[in-house]
Amino acid sequence: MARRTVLTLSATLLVIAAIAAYVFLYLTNVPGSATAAQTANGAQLNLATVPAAATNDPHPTWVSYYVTNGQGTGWQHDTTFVVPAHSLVHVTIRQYDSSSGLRNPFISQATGTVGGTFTLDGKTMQAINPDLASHVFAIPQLGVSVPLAGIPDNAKNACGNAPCDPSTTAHTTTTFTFRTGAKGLYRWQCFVPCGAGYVLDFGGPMQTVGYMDGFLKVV
Amino acid sequence: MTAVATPSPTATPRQRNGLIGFNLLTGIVLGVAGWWIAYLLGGLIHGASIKAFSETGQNDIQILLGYAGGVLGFLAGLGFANYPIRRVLGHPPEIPTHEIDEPGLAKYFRISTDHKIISKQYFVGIAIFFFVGGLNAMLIRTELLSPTTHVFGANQYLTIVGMHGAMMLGMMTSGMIGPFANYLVPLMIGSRRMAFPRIEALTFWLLMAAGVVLVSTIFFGGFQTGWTGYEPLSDQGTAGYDAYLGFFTLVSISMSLLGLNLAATIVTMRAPGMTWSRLPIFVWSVLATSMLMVLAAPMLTATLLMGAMDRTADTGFFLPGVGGSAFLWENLFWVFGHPEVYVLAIPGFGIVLELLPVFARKPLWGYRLAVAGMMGVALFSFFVWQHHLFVSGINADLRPFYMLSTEIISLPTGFTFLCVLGTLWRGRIRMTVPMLFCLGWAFNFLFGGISGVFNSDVPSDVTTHGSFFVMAHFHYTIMGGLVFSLFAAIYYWGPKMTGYQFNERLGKIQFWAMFISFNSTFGPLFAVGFLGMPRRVVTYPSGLTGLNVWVSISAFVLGLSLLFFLWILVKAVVFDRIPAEDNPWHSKSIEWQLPTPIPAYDFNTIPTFSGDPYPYGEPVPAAMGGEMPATAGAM
Amino acid sequence: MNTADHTPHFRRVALLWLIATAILTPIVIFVFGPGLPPGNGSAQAAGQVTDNTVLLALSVPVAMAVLVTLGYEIWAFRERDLTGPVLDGPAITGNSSVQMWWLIITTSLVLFLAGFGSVRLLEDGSGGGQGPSPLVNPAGYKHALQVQVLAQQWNFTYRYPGYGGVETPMLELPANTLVEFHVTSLDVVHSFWAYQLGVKADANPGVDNIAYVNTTHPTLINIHCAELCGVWHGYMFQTGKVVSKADFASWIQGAQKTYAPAAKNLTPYSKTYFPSPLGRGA
Amino acid sequence: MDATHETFQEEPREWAARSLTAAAKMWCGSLAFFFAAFVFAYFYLKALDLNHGWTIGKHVSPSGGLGVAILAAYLLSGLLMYLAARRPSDEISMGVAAIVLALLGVGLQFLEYAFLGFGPASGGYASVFFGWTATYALGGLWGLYWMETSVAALWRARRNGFAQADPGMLRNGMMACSICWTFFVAIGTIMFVVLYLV
Repeated sequence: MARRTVLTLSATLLVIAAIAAYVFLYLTNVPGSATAAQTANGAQLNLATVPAAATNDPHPTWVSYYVTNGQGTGWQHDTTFVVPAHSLVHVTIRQYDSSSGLRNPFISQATGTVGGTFTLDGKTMQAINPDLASHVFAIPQLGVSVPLAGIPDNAKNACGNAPCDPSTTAHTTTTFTFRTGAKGLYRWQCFVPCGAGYVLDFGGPMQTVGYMDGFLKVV
Repeated sequence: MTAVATPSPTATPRQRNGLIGFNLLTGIVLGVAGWWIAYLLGGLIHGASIKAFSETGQNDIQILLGYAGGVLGFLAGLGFANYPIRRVLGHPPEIPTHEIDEPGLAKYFRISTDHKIISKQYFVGIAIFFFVGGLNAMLIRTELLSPTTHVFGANQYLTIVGMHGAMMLGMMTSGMIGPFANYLVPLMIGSRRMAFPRIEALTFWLLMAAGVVLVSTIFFGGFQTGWTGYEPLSDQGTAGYDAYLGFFTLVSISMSLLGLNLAATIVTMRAPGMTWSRLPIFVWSVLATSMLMVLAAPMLTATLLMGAMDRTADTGFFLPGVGGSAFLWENLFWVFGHPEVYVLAIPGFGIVLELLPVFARKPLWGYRLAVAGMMGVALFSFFVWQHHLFVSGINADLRPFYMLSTEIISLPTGFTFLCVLGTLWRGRIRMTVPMLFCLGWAFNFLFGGISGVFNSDVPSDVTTHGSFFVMAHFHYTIMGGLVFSLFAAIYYWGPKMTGYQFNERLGKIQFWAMFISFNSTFGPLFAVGFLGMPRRVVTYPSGLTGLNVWVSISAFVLGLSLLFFLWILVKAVVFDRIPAEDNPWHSKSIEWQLPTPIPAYDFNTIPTFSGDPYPYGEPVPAAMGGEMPATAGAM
Repeated sequence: MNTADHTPHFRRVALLWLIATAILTPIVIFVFGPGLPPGNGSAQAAGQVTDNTVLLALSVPVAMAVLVTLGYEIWAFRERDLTGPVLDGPAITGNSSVQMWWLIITTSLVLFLAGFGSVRLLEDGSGGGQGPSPLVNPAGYKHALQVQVLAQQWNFTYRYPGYGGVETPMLELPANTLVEFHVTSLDVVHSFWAYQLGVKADANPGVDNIAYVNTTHPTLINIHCAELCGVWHGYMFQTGKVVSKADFASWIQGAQKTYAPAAKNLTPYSKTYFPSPLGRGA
Repeated sequence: MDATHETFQEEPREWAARSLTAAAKMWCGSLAFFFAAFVFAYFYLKALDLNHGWTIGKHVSPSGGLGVAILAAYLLSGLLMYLAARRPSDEISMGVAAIVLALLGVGLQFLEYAFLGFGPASGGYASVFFGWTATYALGGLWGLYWMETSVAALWRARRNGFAQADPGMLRNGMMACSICWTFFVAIGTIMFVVLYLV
């Protein structure tokens, strides 16, 4: 009897341990978060998009977003951005990838930003040529959507894997400002089909949180 | 029936094998080896020819080949290759003989050709995956405790949803048939074995391999498509979707072989006197189910092969724009998918109608009607599939036809209800645990059926399609129908199969816990669906929080009630070990006339059947079924 | 064995059923009916409420017939002493007239339901997606306001071909208007579900799925995707509006101005789109 | 099996034979539904022709000559297997010929792939063509296995003068195999008509 009890109990414990490991190691494995820097006139978010994640990443061939500091260095692979509620968020995105074009050309226009505009390499714009879009930063629930222009296909000093050095590799810089609303968890995504090799180029990094998708945590 | 069993011939136990030999361990070792060999081979193919995927770092050929190699290695390690190789060399066909009733558990970890051992393997194997699927359901409800994403990532949530659906729909297809048809059909028709015992074993081990393949999806990023795998979304999926393809391919092969085996057994191996009109109703339900499996499952195999070719060989079956169509998948999938849900439901009809006469102490009321009902459901189920596609924009002109055909299928289903009511009428109903589950089935399936009418009516379906209403509907029919009748079967035949008594009082507690929490879980989901919550979402409007929290808590209680059953089973089989009586239910069905546990040979002599299959009731009219069964007097 | 049981069981069950049905059916029709989804945001939505009410009202007698009989049987025929000898009931194996009446009643119910559903469907299409060549065209459909719903992973946008093919990120519709939705997808299968309007139509790539709806009064519309479409399926929701005709006119003029920069980049209006990459991009 | 026990009664001998024949017929039903998926795909995609995707680029038909050769090999194989199962005098020679011809059919199929003017990515027709012919060839391999085992068992039993095997049982195996194989060949004929002629 005692032997049976011990066996049954240990089998039960083993199963519970396996389940707990499954839940904690796999299911709750979500990318980390990065808090936007506070400045005098709102939060500042510095991002970078790369043609391929770091070589030590589980998916070193996938396109991805990264968080950087103001100088475009100090790369972190986090795609949950923490920003304050009811305030302005200034976003700077250094974009190192070449262009792939949009499925829906409508998304070539910026929406939901302050003034409906963004700056591309210092130039204020409302829309870009949809064929030149490399990525999009969009938060559909806030109506925010900004296209990011790609670097020329024949750029000589194109960046390979993250991290990319902003002083030596080709990139475009897009800045824009949007206003956050109530507290909550919002999602952001890219609308450019940039998951190359997957059907409609919309698999892989496009469908995996932590690459071309993530959350905006408004606190 | 005049089958009286004497103890089976005693024989010297076979020399017990050690760990080396053809058994599960060898299977796992060769399976892993097979995976790696095929995986590396796939890498060579990939490097040599197919350029398109090299950018993504994903090679579906490699992974699918790996699964194929792994499964072949696993089966070879279990010893499934031995006989085919002997046959290639020209050795004559052999019918596997019954194994010697050897003690110990080792026989459960090898190929067995004894239908009783296979059915126990099925029972435990499927229970494991049932609890994996159930765990996923609990995780889904945990996530839905809050209207936003809070516990799991968005990818992981959809993977959990897909795994829950695929596990339940794929594995539980054999959840009733596997343990109970394999156990009972040979006994009930007096044949001692299935027509193809090796194939019977193969279907089980294929299913186990399938379950492992599906779980392996978490190592490849999961799949975000749900169990329906709609294209072209599934084609976009990462390597995790290959696990879905592998899983359902193995399941569909297992299903068609299981159906083939059962149907052939029932058609050709009935003992003398077992005419069609004396076939126990459960055997009829297995026959109807088998026919669906034999015909519908190959359709799924073909569809999955098309999907696999889209991912590996650059074809475009399901890719609109390069010659394919998303509708093609929807059509082919549901041509299989709708019979599939009846594959889940019909054995439940059979179980309930089989058990009611025992506990109402009356013959089955309307035997022919019940048979017609099950056969009718099986037949009609091939003509209703487009009701899943009412608003899809496909052949919209056919909607009135599919509305009609879908509603017509409720007629044969209704026959079953009439037979349930008629059998209970003026009976002497004994409220045992299996009986409670049968009545629970009747209650749940009634609401499942009625809510189905809303889904079949196009104007109503516009609201309910793709919402939690549909989800509640099919959980009422599958969880409330299949699983409740499954529990009826477990409590009824469990003592015969395991040889140990189950605690009646704990069983009743489990029934009430499960029945109440089930209705408290899925009843409110009808409302959730009506209020506009789509299926498979990780977020929902915050106004629905109250209902969702209620449902989640009920679901946890439901989960606990199932764990409680596990305790009852473990208590009965591991701790209490009170030997079961030969015939605790005073049943007149043949399997209860045999000793408990049933000897390896089943019967020493082939039984001869005569008279009505349900000889309950007094007085038995002489016109009904000839002589009284010899065994009836023994009680 | 009590074979000489002359209790009028059948009459009792019939009476109980009658009482239960007489009480519950009016409750269902008059209490639950008005609250049934999806409300009266459009003529089609109101029609669906009617359908739901009729189905619910019809299912009461059916459910009661089974439940009352089952309950009565459990109450009246239950063996109360399980310890005594096992006694059998009478060996009734069937009753052809009961079977015949059951068949007649259920068949008529089913035929009625199918007929009713078809008639209701053929009246105005019930708001469901009907594919590229609708079976049901409501009166005056040639002058309907055309709105194209473009689904993509993971958002809906809208084009108004009658207003220069302008594309907007949100849906606004005029009240008291027949609207012709053209639902299509740019990538995988989605489903456009405008809850208050009673519209649900799958968005298939390369397929123009038409759904009609008669808007009535100004209202907010909850829009969801109702077909699993990938990782953000659960987040693919929006709020649209039905506004007065005048408000709509000024809104669409504003939209034409606001979205002019994008408009010049748009592909010409078409029923279906096949944007590249089409298959597996290499 | 311990059959020496006095009360133990063996099952009727005809059960095994009957169940094999019954299963073979049901297996034909499975095959029919399996390939029906491809028939459906063919006509559905052809009728739909989304984005003119039925044939992409300049359409090149598969070689009719090779198609006829493949069909002829299968047809002849089916005929020989049919006869082999019914004529005990020639069962081995005809069975071997049927196997060789089936092998030829499968081989020619792969030869055809090497000389096709289009690849699997050339639209709906190409998808169905590759999908159907490839799964059909796989089915052919399965048929080859079955025919080989049936004939090999007969051959070995004949060599031993039917010392261990029951000729009725073996011939029944041939019959079951021929039922499925002729049905399979009939599906191949439909495949030829649909893929090459329609």
